[in-house]
Amino acid sequence: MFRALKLSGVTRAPALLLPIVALSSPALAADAPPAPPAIDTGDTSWMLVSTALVLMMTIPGLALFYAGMVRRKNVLATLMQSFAICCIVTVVWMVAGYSLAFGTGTPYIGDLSRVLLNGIGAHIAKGADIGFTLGAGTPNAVTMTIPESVWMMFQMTFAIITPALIAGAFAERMKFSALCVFTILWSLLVYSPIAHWVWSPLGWVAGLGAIDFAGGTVVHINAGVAGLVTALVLGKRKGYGQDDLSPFNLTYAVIGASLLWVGWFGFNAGSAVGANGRAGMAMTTTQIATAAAGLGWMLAEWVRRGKPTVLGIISGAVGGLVAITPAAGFVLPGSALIIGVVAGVVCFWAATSLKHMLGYDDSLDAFGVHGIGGIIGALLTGVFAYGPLSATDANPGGISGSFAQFVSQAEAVGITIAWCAAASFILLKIVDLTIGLRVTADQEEEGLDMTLHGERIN
Amino acid sequence: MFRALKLSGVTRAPALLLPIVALSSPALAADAPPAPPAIDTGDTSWMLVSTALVLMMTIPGLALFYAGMVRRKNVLATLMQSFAICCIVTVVWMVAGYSLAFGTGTPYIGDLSRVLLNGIGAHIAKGADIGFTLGAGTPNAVTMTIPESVWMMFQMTFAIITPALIAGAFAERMKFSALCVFTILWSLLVYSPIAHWVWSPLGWVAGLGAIDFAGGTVVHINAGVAGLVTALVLGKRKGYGQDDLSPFNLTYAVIGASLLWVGWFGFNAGSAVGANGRAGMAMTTTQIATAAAGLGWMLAEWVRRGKPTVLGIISGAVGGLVAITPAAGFVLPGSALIIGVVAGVVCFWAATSLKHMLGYDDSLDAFGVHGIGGIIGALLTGVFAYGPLSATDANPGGISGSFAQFVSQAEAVGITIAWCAAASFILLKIVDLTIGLRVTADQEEEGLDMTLHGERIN
Amino acid sequence: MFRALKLSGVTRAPALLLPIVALSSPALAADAPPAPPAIDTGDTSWMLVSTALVLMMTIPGLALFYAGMVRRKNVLATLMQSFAICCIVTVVWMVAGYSLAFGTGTPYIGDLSRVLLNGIGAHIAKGADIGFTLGAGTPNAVTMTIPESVWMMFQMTFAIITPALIAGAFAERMKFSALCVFTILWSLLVYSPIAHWVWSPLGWVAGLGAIDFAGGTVVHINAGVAGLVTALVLGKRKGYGQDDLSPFNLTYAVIGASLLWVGWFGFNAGSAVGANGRAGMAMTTTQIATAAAGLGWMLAEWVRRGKPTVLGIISGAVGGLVAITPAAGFVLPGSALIIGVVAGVVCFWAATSLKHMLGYDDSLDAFGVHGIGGIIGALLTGVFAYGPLSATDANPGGISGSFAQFVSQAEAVGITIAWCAAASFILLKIVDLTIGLRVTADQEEEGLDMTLHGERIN
Amino acid sequence: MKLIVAIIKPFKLDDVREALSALGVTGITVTDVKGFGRQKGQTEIYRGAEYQEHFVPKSKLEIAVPSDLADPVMEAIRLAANTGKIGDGKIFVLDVEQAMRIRTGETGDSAL
Amino acid sequence: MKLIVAIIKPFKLDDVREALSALGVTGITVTDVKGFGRQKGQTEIYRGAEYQEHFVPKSKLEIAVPSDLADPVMEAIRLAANTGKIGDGKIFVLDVEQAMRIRTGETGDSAL
Amino acid sequence: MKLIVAIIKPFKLDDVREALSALGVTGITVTDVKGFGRQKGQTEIYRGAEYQEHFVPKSKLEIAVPSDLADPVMEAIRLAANTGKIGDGKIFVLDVEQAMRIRTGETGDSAL
Ligand SMILES: Nc1ncnc2c1ncn2[C@@H]1O[C@H](COP(=O)(O)OP(=O)(O)O)[C@@H](O)[C@H]1O
Ligand SMILES: Nc1ncnc2c1ncn2[C@@H]1O[C@H](COP(=O)(O)OP(=O)(O)O)[C@@H](O)[C@H]1O
Ligand SMILES: Nc1ncnc2c1ncn2[C@@H]1O[C@H](COP(=O)(O)OP(=O)(O)O)[C@@H](O)[C@H]1O
Repeated sequence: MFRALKLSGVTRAPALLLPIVALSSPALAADAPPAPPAIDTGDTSWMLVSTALVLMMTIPGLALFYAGMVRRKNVLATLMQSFAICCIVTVVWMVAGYSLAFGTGTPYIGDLSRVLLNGIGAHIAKGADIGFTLGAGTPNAVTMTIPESVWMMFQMTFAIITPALIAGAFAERMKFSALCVFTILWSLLVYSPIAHWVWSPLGWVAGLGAIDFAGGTVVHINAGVAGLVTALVLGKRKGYGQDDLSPFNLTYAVIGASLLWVGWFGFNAGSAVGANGRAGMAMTTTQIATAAAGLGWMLAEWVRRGKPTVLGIISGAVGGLVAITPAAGFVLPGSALIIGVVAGVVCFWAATSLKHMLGYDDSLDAFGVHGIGGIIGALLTGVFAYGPLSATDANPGGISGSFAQFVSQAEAVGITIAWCAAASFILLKIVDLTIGLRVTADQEEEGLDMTLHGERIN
Repeated sequence: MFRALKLSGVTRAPALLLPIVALSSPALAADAPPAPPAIDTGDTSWMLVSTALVLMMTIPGLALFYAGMVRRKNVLATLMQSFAICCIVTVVWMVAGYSLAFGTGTPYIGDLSRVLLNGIGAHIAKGADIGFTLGAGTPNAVTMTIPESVWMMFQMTFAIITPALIAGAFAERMKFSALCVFTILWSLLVYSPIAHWVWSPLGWVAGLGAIDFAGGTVVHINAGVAGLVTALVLGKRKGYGQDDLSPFNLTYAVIGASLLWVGWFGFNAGSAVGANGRAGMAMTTTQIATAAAGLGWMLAEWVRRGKPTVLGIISGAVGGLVAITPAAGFVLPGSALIIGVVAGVVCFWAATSLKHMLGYDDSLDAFGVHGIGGIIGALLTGVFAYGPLSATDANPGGISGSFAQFVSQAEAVGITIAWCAAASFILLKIVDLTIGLRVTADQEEEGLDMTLHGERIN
Repeated sequence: MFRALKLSGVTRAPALLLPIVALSSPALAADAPPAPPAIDTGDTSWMLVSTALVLMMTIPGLALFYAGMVRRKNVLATLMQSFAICCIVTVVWMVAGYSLAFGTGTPYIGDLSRVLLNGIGAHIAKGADIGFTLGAGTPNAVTMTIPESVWMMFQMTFAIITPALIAGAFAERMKFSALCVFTILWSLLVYSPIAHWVWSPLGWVAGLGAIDFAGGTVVHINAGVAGLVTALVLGKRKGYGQDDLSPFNLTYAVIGASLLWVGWFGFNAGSAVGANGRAGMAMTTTQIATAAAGLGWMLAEWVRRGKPTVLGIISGAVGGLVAITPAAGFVLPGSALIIGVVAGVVCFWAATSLKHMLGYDDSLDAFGVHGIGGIIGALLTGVFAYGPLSATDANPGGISGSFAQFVSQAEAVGITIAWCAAASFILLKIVDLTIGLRVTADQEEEGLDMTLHGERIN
Repeated sequence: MKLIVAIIKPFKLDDVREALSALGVTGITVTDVKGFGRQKGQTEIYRGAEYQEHFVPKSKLEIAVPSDLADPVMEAIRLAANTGKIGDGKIFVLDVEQAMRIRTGETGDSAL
Repeated sequence: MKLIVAIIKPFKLDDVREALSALGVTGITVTDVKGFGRQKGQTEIYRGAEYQEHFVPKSKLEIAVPSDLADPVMEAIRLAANTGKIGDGKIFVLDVEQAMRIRTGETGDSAL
Repeated sequence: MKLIVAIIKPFKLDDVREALSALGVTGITVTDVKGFGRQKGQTEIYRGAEYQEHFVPKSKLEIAVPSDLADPVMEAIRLAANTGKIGDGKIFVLDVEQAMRIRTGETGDSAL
């Protein structure tokens, strides 16, 4: 009975957690409550590193990627957005976000057991360490070989980067105070719930059978859609389509994209939650899809515009990183290549054609790259998933691509879009009505660096 | 007897080493000399990474953090300072510094057994590896699960960053030749002795009962005080308080601060000397204190000056990193939050008010951020230390905050300040009298890039 | 018999693989085919990290190092070169390069068993992982404690950086389309074969007895020589020796060199293929040689030109990194110091005197630093190798420096130079005759950023 | 011939360029400058050190025109660059004695 | 009206601005320029390639003033910018035929 | 005295400087400027947004010379800066009423 439950639990649990379940299943299969599991230093080492890598994705990675695409007068303000979001979400996550996302709770939301990270240090037992059990006490519990503090930190870096990604959509025109308030609200009311639905072993979206290796829905579709809504609510930048809004210094964007790439190894290979073959495979597919997408965008641009651009190749690479995220641990290298090429070409089209057709000003293409790339990846994961990569003793077939899986993926995508769009819209309106979302026309003209922060690049 | 000695040894040893002691205590407790311990690949992996992360803190982290705050004409010279210090200290450490700091020796100084790293490779025994024993042969010996070469390298990166931090105080006006000579002398005569006092299991300051998880005294107070002395001896920059000394490009400072943050995970979580729960907790408190301090400074500035600045939030974050350093593995997340907020606000006050009140020109606030932040952290560690986090079988209570502990902390702070200030002053005077400390007025005006190095940013 | 064969296999195998052989030799020595070895999570963790570090060396490390040395009008194009090469080689390696280099095959070339990475995921066996055996089925087979996907990824990052290094020689004047085609051809026809000769356990150059810890020949001499040939075939930049070709912003170069240094820990210490004492020693020698070489170049310049420059110290450091690469795991710290000083001074001479004497325009000294540094390192490895560091049960003497070893090293150097020079020359001529190698004079004058990519730094 | 020197707000540059093109002006030389005038700069604060920035970024245009075009050009600039707010800038007219096109050696009005 | 064009050492800019403000000058336009003159540039060396930098950084000030202020302004600049060392710079005086304030359309001296 | 204002292609700067030095000119002030003229700028594309860059980078030289040197200087610039291609630039000559060397207070031709 337990086995059967377990089995279905495995099928439905976020794929992210599969290998751990597998590794620990002999212990779990026993009737008696298992002894507290020990940590594995190799796995813990890799997860500590992955945490550092994912933090590096936001600061300085994303900060530079975005700052490199704005005009000189907004470079520092754009850096400030990523850095401040990093600080704010850290505190929000510590106060309540982690508990809401990963506390056991119900299928719809976690609980308050870890508010202020209460008890997070309990895994240290006189110099030895206990591995973390996610959803402890439920039949779907997942036991890990790393301590809870490391799991919490790893997840924190995901919670940080998601709102920071949104900032690409409202660059060069949002009030800093509005950004602060919106970030707090959005993190608690949009990010934490969706993370719980998808990644908690009892989350209701996980229960629908969708798989998401490292956060295609929770992070990228979520951020992309919130970005789109923000761009629509805020309206276009002054001079959009007329003035020269060209980037000040793409060097920063190249550094940023490169650090995103390197850091993404922590994001994707780290989502194996251990230093094992699955991490190696996730790193492999990540590398291949990213390269393929960079080349895809570059070639599409070369054909369509006559020149390959550096902004193009790095944008494509980021699109590829996004698209492979939900698939990384489930697909073979050949599939990664296809996912990458598709992501590169389609994101190119989204950022250069779709955006102009629809007429919104998503300044740095948070939606065009993260939203679209995330959707491509989530759907293609349902097509290309290769069973043996996620096969375990308990689930010897693993998860394979199929029409049914594709439908599950589409459901998860739809749910994420719907909740995120609606909640983001309401939050933005609240902030707008209270403290106002957008800077004044004069501030926008003079630049946010001087007017909001009193600083500038000399 | 051995146990008793061991126990008191534990209480007084640098907390940094506690978990290792714990892990290896069964072996140590035996009467016969223990068999040479094997290394743990997971722990070794994490320490290799931590070494890389701490090196990244200096180059390019600190180099950029500082270079982003100077005027255009001094950017390259400021980068040069960090880079050259990195090279110089590497050689100094290899020749004698490591041996003086971590050779067994006496409570006051190490020995010469590791001069030129003599014997450092002996841990490789036909393809297998022996873990390092610090203070081998003494009753307080601490056995590690990593090879000595890794321990030596990890410590080298600390020895590198400390003098590099001082450079913030004398930016834009010190002769490069003076910097080279001062670095060599200071590293041997100030850094190595203090490191031995605090971190050697027989060091006399460790024996006073003070705890310092990752170097609040040895690194930050030490560098901050040396910086203050240097700023006083050198005098103010030309035009200080009158001319526009505003930073050329704060983008560099933001990259630098971000890499400091990421790299600090190696500094603090690496000071657990293993990939374990204590490393996870140290990473957690580091993240929280840093974010809180960034927000603390930013909000203080917003209230006091009307605008939040990017230089402010990154300075606060660095202040938080400094303050949590001695505390990282000893305190709970809630305490880290408090330490962070206090550090952010007090460092803001130190860098913006205290400095002007006292009238010295600590160009980039080496003292205001590292000195003050380090003192806050060292003292609050004595308040907030939470016993169970450092509890072991041998010392089941762990180290808890108490008035007595606070006093011990204050003693260690006082000793560090006294020795560092006196020795730094004497060394500076010697250098001044021999080769001169300060560039000429013309060189200062034209900028150090061109006049000292014959290069410039185009 | 097997043992004897094994032994000679060890003596001749690329030193890179020695420790692994040692660790696994008991299993291998058995008569029956050994059970598939398990992976070690600590080793796997370190190799995952090393892979990320080596990728970071190319993007953004090398990209910035090079971009910081060109004129403003070519900064983005130079970044583009590294980034595009990273994407292109990823795909080439996945399609055939890895299989040609590390498939068992013959002493001269690998096989096609891993084309499109066919079978690369087979190491994942229901949640557990099998360690990789290089040269499986041959008597020289080398068994590792990491899964094949990690080995393949680690090696991919080497395959990426090598052609990216060449770009330093042709900066500011090569057509982007030519670069793309040349990279594909060179990677398949020069890099993969040489990697096989030197690093496959059956490679014929390995069989000559030369040792190369982390790629002095395969990576650095190879790239340096290809760079020299390219510089000669392309001719000098317009205005070379007359116009002001001085760097736009050396800040980028300092960031780049720093990240190269940090990332090189993955390159060299990662070449121990495990988190062990040998990795620690390789990290130690890397650090010391790099610092010594930085100081060596700086002091030579100070004496000869009157000023120490930041471009000098970073160039020296890179020269030291190159020179220690083949030696890293074989030499003691004192030898590393000597290798570093020699590399710093000789590379200074090569880049500042030799180049001008011979009159080629190796824009960013790909040959002067990587070619010369690599040769110094390869030869001195034969002088300074210290036996006990590579001693194993099977080969208790390890590999020691000797005249015979020096000759073996020289042979390997000569073979690499000969093949690389000839093949590179032919490939360049083919590309020149078909699509053309060099931009037009007008394009060169206006800058590659605008003319090739339609972008620029504002 | 006259040399019209106009100091304007940077973001008005495109408007002015278009207005002048419409008038038939075929050449403009633009410089990024810093202006000190009635419009005051801002206070910047770096770690508590206040820097009164006295200068604000401006664009300087130099346009050589045949003498009869001087007045219409001035008027066109005024109309295009005007925001009605302080700091809009100035126009100065200087006399040009001679002009030459480097490419052809032409001189006088035809060199413009 | 006159246009005073002064090329000075960059670090003297604040002194000159203050001296001119004291004289009642209400507007200055400043450009970062590179000067070639008696003061020689430096030799830069990048990996052994020597670049003789012939130019040194200077600040160029342009100040339009009523004709009668031209001499006092020149004098004030001279006093404030003088260091006695080579490279102190030059002052040139040009005639301005017309001036206009963009914001108001005022012309002549009152436009300054 | 005359002020020769020349707008040239940036990469011709060194040639022109040498040509002028040969003529005995002892001072030049150079500004990086953006030019709009017959030579059109390029189209830049950033993520599908096309920006027509109307301006091309140019160098502006200002050279004050005794009146009799004006013509030879113009000629020398023309010869040195000419590539025969569009965008080579212009030379304008303005009258200078007065000149002063800040270091010495010398005025007139001897100030140059
Ligand atoms: N007398 C002057 N000489 C030279 N430039 C001037 C003069 N007066 C103003 N300017 C330039 O014009 C700009 C705008 O002048 P300002 O006095 O701020 O506004 P407004 O012209 O609207 O009164 C200044 O920033 C400065 O660059
Ligand atoms: N004839 C000139 N025309 C234009 N600018 C000049 C002229 N002579 C000098 N300058 C400018 O004045 C600056 C200072 O001149 P320089 O000859 O170096 O010193 P000094 O004026 O003290 O003799 C030069 O760098 C240049 O910018
Ligand atoms: N009437 C003008 N006034 C001011 N500057 C001009 C004028 N005409 C041209 N220029 C400057 O000269 C440069 C070259 O002019 P352009 O018309 O492109 O080429 P050409 O002089 O060869 O016909 C322009 O980029 C601009 O900077």
